[in-house]
Amino acid sequence: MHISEGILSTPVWVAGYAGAAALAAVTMRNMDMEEIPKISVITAVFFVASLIKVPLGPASIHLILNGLAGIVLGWRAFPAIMLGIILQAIIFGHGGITVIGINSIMLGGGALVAYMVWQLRHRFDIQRRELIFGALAGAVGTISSGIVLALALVTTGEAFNAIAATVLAAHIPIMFIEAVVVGVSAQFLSRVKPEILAGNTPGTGN
Amino acid sequence: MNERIMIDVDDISFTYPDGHAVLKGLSCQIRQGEKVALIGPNGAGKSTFMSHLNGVQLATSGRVVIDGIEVGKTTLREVRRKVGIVFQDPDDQLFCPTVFDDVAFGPLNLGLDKAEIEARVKEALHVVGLEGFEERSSFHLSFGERKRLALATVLSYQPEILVFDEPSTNMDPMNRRKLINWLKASDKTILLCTHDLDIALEVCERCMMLTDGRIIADGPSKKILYDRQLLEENKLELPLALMTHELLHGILYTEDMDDEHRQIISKFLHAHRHAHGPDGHEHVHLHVHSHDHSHLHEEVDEEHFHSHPQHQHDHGHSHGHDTLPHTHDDYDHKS
Amino acid sequence: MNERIMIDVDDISFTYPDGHAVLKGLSCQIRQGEKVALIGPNGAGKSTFMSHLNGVQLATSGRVVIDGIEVGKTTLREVRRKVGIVFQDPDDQLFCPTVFDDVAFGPLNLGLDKAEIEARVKEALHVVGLEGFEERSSFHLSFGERKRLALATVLSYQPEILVFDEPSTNMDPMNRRKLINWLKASDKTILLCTHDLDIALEVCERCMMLTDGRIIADGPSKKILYDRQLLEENKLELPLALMTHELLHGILYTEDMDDEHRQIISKFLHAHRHAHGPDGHEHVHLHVHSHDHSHLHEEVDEEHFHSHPQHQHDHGHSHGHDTLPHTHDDYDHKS
Amino acid sequence: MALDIDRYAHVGSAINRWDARFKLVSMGLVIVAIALLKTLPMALLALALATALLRVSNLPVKFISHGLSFVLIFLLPFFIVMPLSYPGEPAFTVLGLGFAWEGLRLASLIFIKALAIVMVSFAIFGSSRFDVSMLALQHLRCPKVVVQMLLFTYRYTFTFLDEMKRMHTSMLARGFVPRSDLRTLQVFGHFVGTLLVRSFERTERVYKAMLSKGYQGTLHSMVSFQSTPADYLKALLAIALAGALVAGDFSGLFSQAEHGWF
Repeated sequence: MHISEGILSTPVWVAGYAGAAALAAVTMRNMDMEEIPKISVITAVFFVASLIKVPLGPASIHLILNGLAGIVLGWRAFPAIMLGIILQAIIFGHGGITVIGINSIMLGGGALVAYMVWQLRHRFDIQRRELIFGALAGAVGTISSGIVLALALVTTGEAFNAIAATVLAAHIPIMFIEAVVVGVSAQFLSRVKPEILAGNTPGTGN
Repeated sequence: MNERIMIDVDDISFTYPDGHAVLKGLSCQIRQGEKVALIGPNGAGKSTFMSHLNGVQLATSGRVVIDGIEVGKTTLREVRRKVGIVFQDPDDQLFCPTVFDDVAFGPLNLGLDKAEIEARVKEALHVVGLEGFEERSSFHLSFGERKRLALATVLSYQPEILVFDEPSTNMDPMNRRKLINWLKASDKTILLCTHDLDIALEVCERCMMLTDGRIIADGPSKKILYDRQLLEENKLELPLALMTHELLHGILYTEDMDDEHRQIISKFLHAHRHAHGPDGHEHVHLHVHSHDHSHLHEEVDEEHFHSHPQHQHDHGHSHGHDTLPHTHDDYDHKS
Repeated sequence: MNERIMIDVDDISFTYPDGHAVLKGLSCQIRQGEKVALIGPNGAGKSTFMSHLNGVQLATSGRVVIDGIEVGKTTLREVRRKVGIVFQDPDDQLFCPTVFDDVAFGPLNLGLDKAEIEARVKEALHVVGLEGFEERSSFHLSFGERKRLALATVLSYQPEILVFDEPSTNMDPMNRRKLINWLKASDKTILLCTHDLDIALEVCERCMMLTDGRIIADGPSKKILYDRQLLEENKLELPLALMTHELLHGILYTEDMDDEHRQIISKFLHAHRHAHGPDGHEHVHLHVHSHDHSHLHEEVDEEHFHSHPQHQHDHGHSHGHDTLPHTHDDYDHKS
Repeated sequence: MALDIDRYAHVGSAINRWDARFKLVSMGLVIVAIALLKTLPMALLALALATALLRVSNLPVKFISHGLSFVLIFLLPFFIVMPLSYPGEPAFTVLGLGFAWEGLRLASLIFIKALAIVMVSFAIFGSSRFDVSMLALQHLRCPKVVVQMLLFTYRYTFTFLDEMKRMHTSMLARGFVPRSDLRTLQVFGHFVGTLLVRSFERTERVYKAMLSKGYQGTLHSMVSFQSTPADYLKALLAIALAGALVAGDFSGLFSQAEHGWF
C-alpha cells in the first residue's frame, strides 16, 4: 500500500519529506558500524517478502509486513522501511519520487506503532504471547498506515474524502491478513531464533 | 527391465520470454525402477529440465508425459504427486516450525487424513534416521541432518519418481556414503542430477549427458563416464575412481620393471575391467551387496569397499583422447 | 622448509557467552609456504577457528600469533592485512555493486592510492580469469564465476596467508580442477578447511584433524588421510583415490589367479606406495608439473592425470582397522 | 520480477553520458515542477516533454512500458471514484450518483502528472548504473550511511529474490496451492519467518567477511565525477524547461480545480 505520484498537494508531500527526515534522524541515532550491513540485509528481505502475493478472493494482494519490520528491527524499522520505499520508487516507479516522505511516514510510522504494541507483551504473562502480540502488531501496523494515508488524502482536498474512506475500508481485510501472517511469523521467530526479535528485554531499543 | 515408462520427454524446448533458450529439443525416456544419472556442465539446463518434470515450468514446445499423464496446467496436481524433487539446498525446502511440520507439509497438501499423515511422517523420518526429531526445529539441526530431512519431506509425499539435484553437495564423506547406500538400495525410479561423477558411477547403471539444452549422450554409465573425450569436451572430469586406475597404468610404464611382470600386472588391470565390462557380468557387483541398506542412518559398513569393481578401465599408459575401445559402443552420440 | 612461523596458535579456547565451548585448548604452528589441510566433522569448530586467525573472533584464553604479531584488539588492522579468508558462500563476500568494487574493497580499506588499487584489481581478476568483468554486477555472474570472484577479492588484498573454507563446494569438476591447479602452484601459506579429502590429499602435504575443539591429529596428509580408523572415528571417509586402490587389492584376492602373478601384482601396488612414501621421494610428483599453473582460467590439461601418484596406499586385502603401517608413524594422536 | 533498473544503463545516449550529479539535481527540479502543476494543458505539455526525454535516453520501449503499467493500475480507480464523488453541483447523474466533469478533470490531471513524473524518474535512474546514481547522491550531500545502506540493500535484494524463488518452487513441488484460507496465511507466516532467519544468519557472515577485508564502517569508491560544459548546458536546459512549466501554470491562462488543491 502506498500513495502514488501526482495525487497529493504540494504542502502535503513537502511536509511528508520534512516529517520523514525528522523521524529518520531520530530513529537512526547511535547507529554503529555493525548495524549498517545488518539492517541493509534485513531490509532486503522485507523488500523481497513484500513481493509475496496472497490470494484474497478472486484477486491477490501483496504483503506489507511493516508490523513485522517493527517487531524485528525496533526503532530501526523506520530507516529500513524508508530505504525500501526509496528503492521501490527508483526501481519500479511504485509510489514515486515526491511521495517518498509521506510513504515512509505511512509505513514506517506504522512499524513504530507496531513496535510499541509489541513491547507491551512484557506486561502480560499469557500463553502464546508472541502470537497474540505479533498479530496485534501486524494489525496495528496496517491500520496506522491506512489512517496516515487517509489523513494525507483528506488534507489534500475535500475532493479526496470519498477516496480516503474507500482506502481506509480496503485496509480492513488487509489488516486481518497481516495480523495472521505477522503473528505466526513472530511466534515462529520467538521459537526458532528469539535473538532476531527486537526488544526481548523490556525497555531496550534494538 | 520393467517396461512401464515413467518419464517420457518428447522433444521439449524451453525459451524464456526474453528470448534466452535453455532447452532446445530434448528427448528421453526413463523406465520404472531405472536409476539414471544426468550430468553436464553448469548452465547446461539441468535445473530447468528438472522443473519441467513436475510442471513448475512448462515447456514452450514438446511434451512431458509422467507415467502416462501429460504435464500441463490441468494435470499439475497429479503430476506433482508422482514426481518428488529433492533440491540441492535443504534450506530451500525447510520452512516449517518443526521437523514434523516440514515432513507433513506435502501430505497435508494432498489432503490426507490425520492418521495417514502421522504414519507417513513417521515412516519417512525412520527411513532417513531422524526418528525422535519431530518436535525439533530444522534450524537447530546440523547440515547433514537437514539434508536428510529434506529427503524425508519428499519421501512422505510418496512419489513414484525421485529426482535429486546434486544430492551429495556439501555433505561430509560419511553422510555421502550413507546416501549412496540408500540410493543403491531404493527401488524407486531415480533421476540423479550431479557433478559428482563418482556417485553417478556408483548408483546409476545409465547416464545421460545434457549440454546446451540437449541430451548429447545416453548409455551405460561405465561407457559415458569413461569416455574421456566426451567428458572433457563438456567440461567434466573423469571420475576419481577411474583416474586412479589410469594412473596405475601410467606408473606401470615408468617404473623400472621387467617386461614379464609388467605384462602380468597390465593383464590384471585390463582383465579386471573386462570381467565387469559389457559382456554380461556387468551388474553383479552393483547389486550383490545392496540387500538391506534401505536406511540412511545405518552405520557405514564394509560394503562400500566392494562398490567400484565394474568401474575400472584400461587403456594403457597413453593419455591421449583416442584410447577408448570404441569397438563396442552401444550408446549414441547425438550431437 | 622455511622456518618462519606464520601461524602460531597456542592453546586457545573459545566459549560463547551462553557457556557453549567451541574451541577447547587448540594449538598448532604453520610455517611460511606450508599448505595445510584442516579436516574434521561438521560442528567440530573449523569456522570458529578460522575466525580466530584474523581476529573476527577473539579467543577466551590462549593466544594466536600471526607472523610475529599477537592477535588482539589493537593489532586487528595489521593481522587482517596478513590473513585473507575465502569463505564458503560467495554471496557473503560479494556485497559491492560491481565486480571492480568488490575486488577493490580490500585495497580501498588499506588506503592505497588509485593507480595501485587499479593494478591490484587487474592482477587479481587476471589470476581468476575474470578480466573484462569489471563493470558487471556480481549477482549476474554464474556460481562458478562468483566463487572465483570471491577469491579475487581476497587476492587483491595481497595477504601472506590464505585461509579457505570449503573452496571446492558446489563447483563443477572443471572449476574444481582449475582451483586445485592454482592452489598447488601458489607459493602462499595456505590453510584449507574442507570435507573434500581428495583435494586435501592433492594440494596439501600436511593435514590436521580438528574434532570437538581440539587438533587430534597432525602430520603428513598421506598418513592422516590413509588412517581409516582415525577417519571413521571422526565421521570421515577414505579419499576416493585411496578407496579405488584398496579395491584393486580386494579383487586381487578374489580373482582366479596363480600365486606367482598375485605376488607380482601385489608387489607393484605395494611398491608404488612406498616409492612415494616417507622415504624422501615424496614431493617429486607434487611439484614437477606445477610450474606454470598460476592462473585459474587456464584450460585443464593433461597435468591432472599425474597428480595422484603419491597417494596410493597398500595394506593388503584385509578391510580391518589395524592394517596401517604404524611403524613409521611420525604424527601424533593427541586425543 | 525484474529488479535491475540499470540493466540498460550501458545504452549510450545524451542522458546516459550526462554527469549523474547534474542529472539528479536538474531532473529532480523537473520532477518538482511537474508535481507543482495544477492545470491540465501544462500537465500534458510535461507529459510530452517526458516522452521526448525517454526517446532521447534510448531506453527500450518494452522496459519502460512494463514499469509504467504499475502506475496505470494504481490510478485507474481515480477515474471512477473522483467524478462520482466530487463535491459540489454534479453535471448529471449516473445510477443515482452525481457525475462532475471537474472530478474527471482532476483524475486526468493526477494521472498525467504521475505518468510524467514516473517517466522522468525512469530516464534518470534507467540511464546510469545504480551505484553511480547513489554515489552521485552522496556527492550531493545525501548522508553516507544512507547511500551505503541503499547499495547493500539493493545488492542483497537479488540474493533473497533467488532464495525466495527456490523456496517457492519447493513448496509448489510438494503440491502447495495458495488459497484464501488460514492455512495459506500460516504457511506464508512461516515462510517469511524462515526468510528472516536465513537472512539474519547471512548478515553475520557478511559482516564477518567485510571485517576480514578491513571494513571500518565506510564504503569507499573509486567512481569519480568529472563535469564538462555539456553537463552544465543540459542542466540549464532542463531547469529552464522546469521553470517554463511552472510559469505557464501560474500565469492564470488555464483553469484550476476548485476543491482539489489549495
